[in-house]
Amino acid sequence: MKDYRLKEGLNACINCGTCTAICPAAEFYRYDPRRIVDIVQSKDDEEIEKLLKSDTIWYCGECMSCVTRCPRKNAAGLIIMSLRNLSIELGYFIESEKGRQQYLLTKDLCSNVLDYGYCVYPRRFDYAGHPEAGRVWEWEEKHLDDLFERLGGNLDGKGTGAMRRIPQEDLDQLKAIFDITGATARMENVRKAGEKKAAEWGLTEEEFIAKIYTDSDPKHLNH
Amino acid sequence: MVDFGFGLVPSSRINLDLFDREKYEKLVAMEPDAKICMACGSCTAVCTAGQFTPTSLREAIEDVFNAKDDKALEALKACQLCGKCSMVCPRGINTRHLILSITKVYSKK
Amino acid sequence: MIYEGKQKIWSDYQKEIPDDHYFYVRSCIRQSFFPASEATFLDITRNKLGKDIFETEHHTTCGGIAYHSDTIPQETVMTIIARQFALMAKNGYENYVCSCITSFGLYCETMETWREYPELEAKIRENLWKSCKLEFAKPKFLIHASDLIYKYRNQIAAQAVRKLVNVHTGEPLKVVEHIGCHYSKMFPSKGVGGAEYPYVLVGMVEAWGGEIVDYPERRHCCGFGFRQYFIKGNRGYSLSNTHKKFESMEPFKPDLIITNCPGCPYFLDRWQYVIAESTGKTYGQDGHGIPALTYEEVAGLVMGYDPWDLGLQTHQVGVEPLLDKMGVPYDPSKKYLGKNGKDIGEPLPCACLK
Amino acid sequence: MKNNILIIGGGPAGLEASAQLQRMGYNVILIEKSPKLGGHLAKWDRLFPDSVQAEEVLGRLLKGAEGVKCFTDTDVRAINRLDKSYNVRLTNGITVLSDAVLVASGFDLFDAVKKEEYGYGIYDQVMTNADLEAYFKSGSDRRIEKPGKIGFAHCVGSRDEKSGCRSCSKVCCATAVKQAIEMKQAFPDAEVFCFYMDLRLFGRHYEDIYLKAQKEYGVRFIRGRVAEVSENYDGTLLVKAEDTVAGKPLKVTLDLLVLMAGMRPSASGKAIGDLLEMSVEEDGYFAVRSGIAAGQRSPIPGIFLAGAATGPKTLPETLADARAAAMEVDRYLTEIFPDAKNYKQLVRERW
Repeated sequence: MKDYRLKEGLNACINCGTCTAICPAAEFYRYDPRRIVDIVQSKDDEEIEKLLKSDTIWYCGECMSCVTRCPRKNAAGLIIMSLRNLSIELGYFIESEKGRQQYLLTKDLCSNVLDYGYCVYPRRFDYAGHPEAGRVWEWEEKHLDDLFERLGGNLDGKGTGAMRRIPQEDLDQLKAIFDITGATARMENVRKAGEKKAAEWGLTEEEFIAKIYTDSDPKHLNH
Repeated sequence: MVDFGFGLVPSSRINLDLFDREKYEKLVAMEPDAKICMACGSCTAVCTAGQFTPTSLREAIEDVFNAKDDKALEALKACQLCGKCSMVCPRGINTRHLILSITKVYSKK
Repeated sequence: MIYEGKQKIWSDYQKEIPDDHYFYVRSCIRQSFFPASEATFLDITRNKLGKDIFETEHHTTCGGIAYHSDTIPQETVMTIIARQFALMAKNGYENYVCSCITSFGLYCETMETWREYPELEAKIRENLWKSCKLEFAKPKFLIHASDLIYKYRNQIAAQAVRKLVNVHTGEPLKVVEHIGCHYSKMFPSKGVGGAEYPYVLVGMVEAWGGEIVDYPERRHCCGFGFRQYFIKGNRGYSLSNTHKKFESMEPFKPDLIITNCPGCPYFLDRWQYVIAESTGKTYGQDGHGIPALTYEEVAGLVMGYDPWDLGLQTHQVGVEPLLDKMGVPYDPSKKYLGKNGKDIGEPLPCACLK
Repeated sequence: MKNNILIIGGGPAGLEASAQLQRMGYNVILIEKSPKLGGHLAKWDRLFPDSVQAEEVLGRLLKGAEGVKCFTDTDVRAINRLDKSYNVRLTNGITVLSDAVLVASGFDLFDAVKKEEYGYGIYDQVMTNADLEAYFKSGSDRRIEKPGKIGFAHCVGSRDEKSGCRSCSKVCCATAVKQAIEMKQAFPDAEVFCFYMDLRLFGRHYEDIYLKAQKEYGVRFIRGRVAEVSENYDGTLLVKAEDTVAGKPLKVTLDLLVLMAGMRPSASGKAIGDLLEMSVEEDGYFAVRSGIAAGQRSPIPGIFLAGAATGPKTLPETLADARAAAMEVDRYLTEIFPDAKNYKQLVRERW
């Protein structure tokens, strides 16, 4: 596994549990980052493969609070990122409910980056999918142009400013970066695995997306 | 109340502030050896019921300390009182009596 | 709480922040949800403090959110970052100021990884040339925009028209700070005040007359968690972590939450709405919430900006009780107007949250 | 002619070595940088495993060293190596010509402030093992007023690479168990928790006090390192760890948290080492000639080491080490030193 995050993030773990103690995921999911580090350092291929196909590696929120705590300078968060990377590369992610969410995440976030040059783009942040964004966003969504104008933004405008239209030449460069650094290949990889799964289940893409967006098996949570 | 399609998730964090000391005192009065477990896991390793069910005396003792009484009972539910654990406990705990005591003190009935 | 103990730690974590000539890079989330905060930041630094702060239309996302949602490889995000740095150098700057905390953490991590693995840096340099025909460069100073406001907090105080003080009682406002996790948890020395007791926001609040309130879950993440928020099925995680923070700060009765991360004020604001609307619980006085503001918004308030120019109407938690306490004049009828008084309607009222 | 021997450090190792060497007939000069002899022992109340009074042990050590020429408030200013002895200038103005030097510079307690997330010096109800001993001795501490729930955090400044302390301090587990028992004795209604990673109770009777702590005092041992401490509205502490046996995060509200600050190489010892250009190992403690065969000889001929200067030790180990060092000094002086003609060759062969 050639991953710099693994080199950075993995020294012999002493199972002290300081990572789990403050982990935002450990309290609300059935999750214990200490055990992940323990399994990875066991070098037990069978266990690691099981992990890569499981929901477990997708519980982390990558807040990196564990990095501050570890007395051995391990970084559970970086190890998780590395495992996720591998799970995607090997196509294992599609086997678990949480892993499958990569299909939608990759589709949405990468197209935001490639189409607009932003990870988040307000016109693609819809109240229907985000009722928690509140009554205020329900209103904002309808008046985005007026509001950006009111608040000193530059939505889809020329030149500088908040949410300006990023010139095509720059978007082309992002695309070129995606192409040579493996992001495009990864997108393709994830897309194919998702389509295969959708076909297996006899779902259209739209149905498949709706399913992975909302699926939440109670088994992830504590009782 | 609005339904957002998701909500607060139950916490699994152990909260020692919820520890029921009175009940615990009752338990150790009945079986003082409840105090001397080292969590070595020998009992669980040889547990007959543990081969087929999630039975673990080690966990049950831990659960009692961690204010997870229901989990403690759950972990002993399938115990057949075969007594293999008492043969291996390095601290010589009378495990069968301890199991019976935990069940007695923490049962809701 | 022993204040002197914290002071000692603060003195151990002082970072060098250059005086002038900054290259400014925006944040995806802040632009989307708090565009006025970035506008206020630029207005304060350029027009109130007289600094040279440059923005190019060619800069983009750093890719951080996509990266931390595990949708793009590390090499991709590093090359995008190298491109941003190259734009800085091309425009003749060496002091890199970013608006986003996820970016800041990622820049720190990237620079650190390059330092440790020069072969990786060489690879990125090559990637950058192949894809963009740009010359590789690295900033001399890497700073978060909140570091700058921290540096000039006393100048801002000198120009302030009001303080973080309750004008009715004369008491300082009780302020809770929330630092974005990626600000200093990975690299404590890169943040003002370190990772455990960051001083960057505390310094601002103290300089502007408020009182900082420390509470047990101060260090806990707001719960964003990238994928844990974006996917609806995961949002219970995000909500529950914010809930944990509010339950912890509740007894301290804070008047205000100040944040330095783009996402955190959104979550600390909207999750209060969700908690109120789905459980009936509110954390402010009489059914109100606790306003969660960006540091630019707080700076703007003390400097006398109009609250609706600062975009405080785009918070779901009503800010009026805070404005009343601070004695900020505002016209309620203008709250939801567009530019030049254009009527663009207003949000529907909440069922529970005032 | 009596040989002069300079002993640097008036803690248990220095005192015990002084006593032994004096009995062998040497002329011993003992210097101590602080105003008082006894080192950390003088600040401790009772000792594990049998709760003997530290004062009693120290009294015995001082009695043994009676007659030794002692300079307190005195440090080394300069050391020059002569042909076969050392010319040592002391800070009190005196110069000593010494045929052997024994460095017994001991240890410093880890500065718990550095473990920032535990809030020592910030949160009112956090104290160290040393503070607690001071409380036992004096009977008063502003932090202790009938605490209902007390925690002990093991491994503070030990086994922690973040704090630059990789090694185990060896004595803290037993100290924590001892102090936990003592707190239960002082406050029988209190609930006491020990947060540990491994209970390193290797010595004779140590396991007995562990069992006693559980059985007689109901001390709760939680396998998980304290991750973070913070202060509640009412001034109590919120302590977080993982119960690694249960595999779940854990929180508990405490009235008092005691940090088991570990042993660090002493700063004044390091200064002496710098004067002598004596090498230290990666852990900061002085290197010895051979860990197994010659643990009291430094790499420099004529310079000896005893006690915690060469790594964490329990008190009995320190005293045994000091006696061994005395034997080594004696062997060196009697075998090699008198033969002035062959001195250099002998040192080459036998050091």
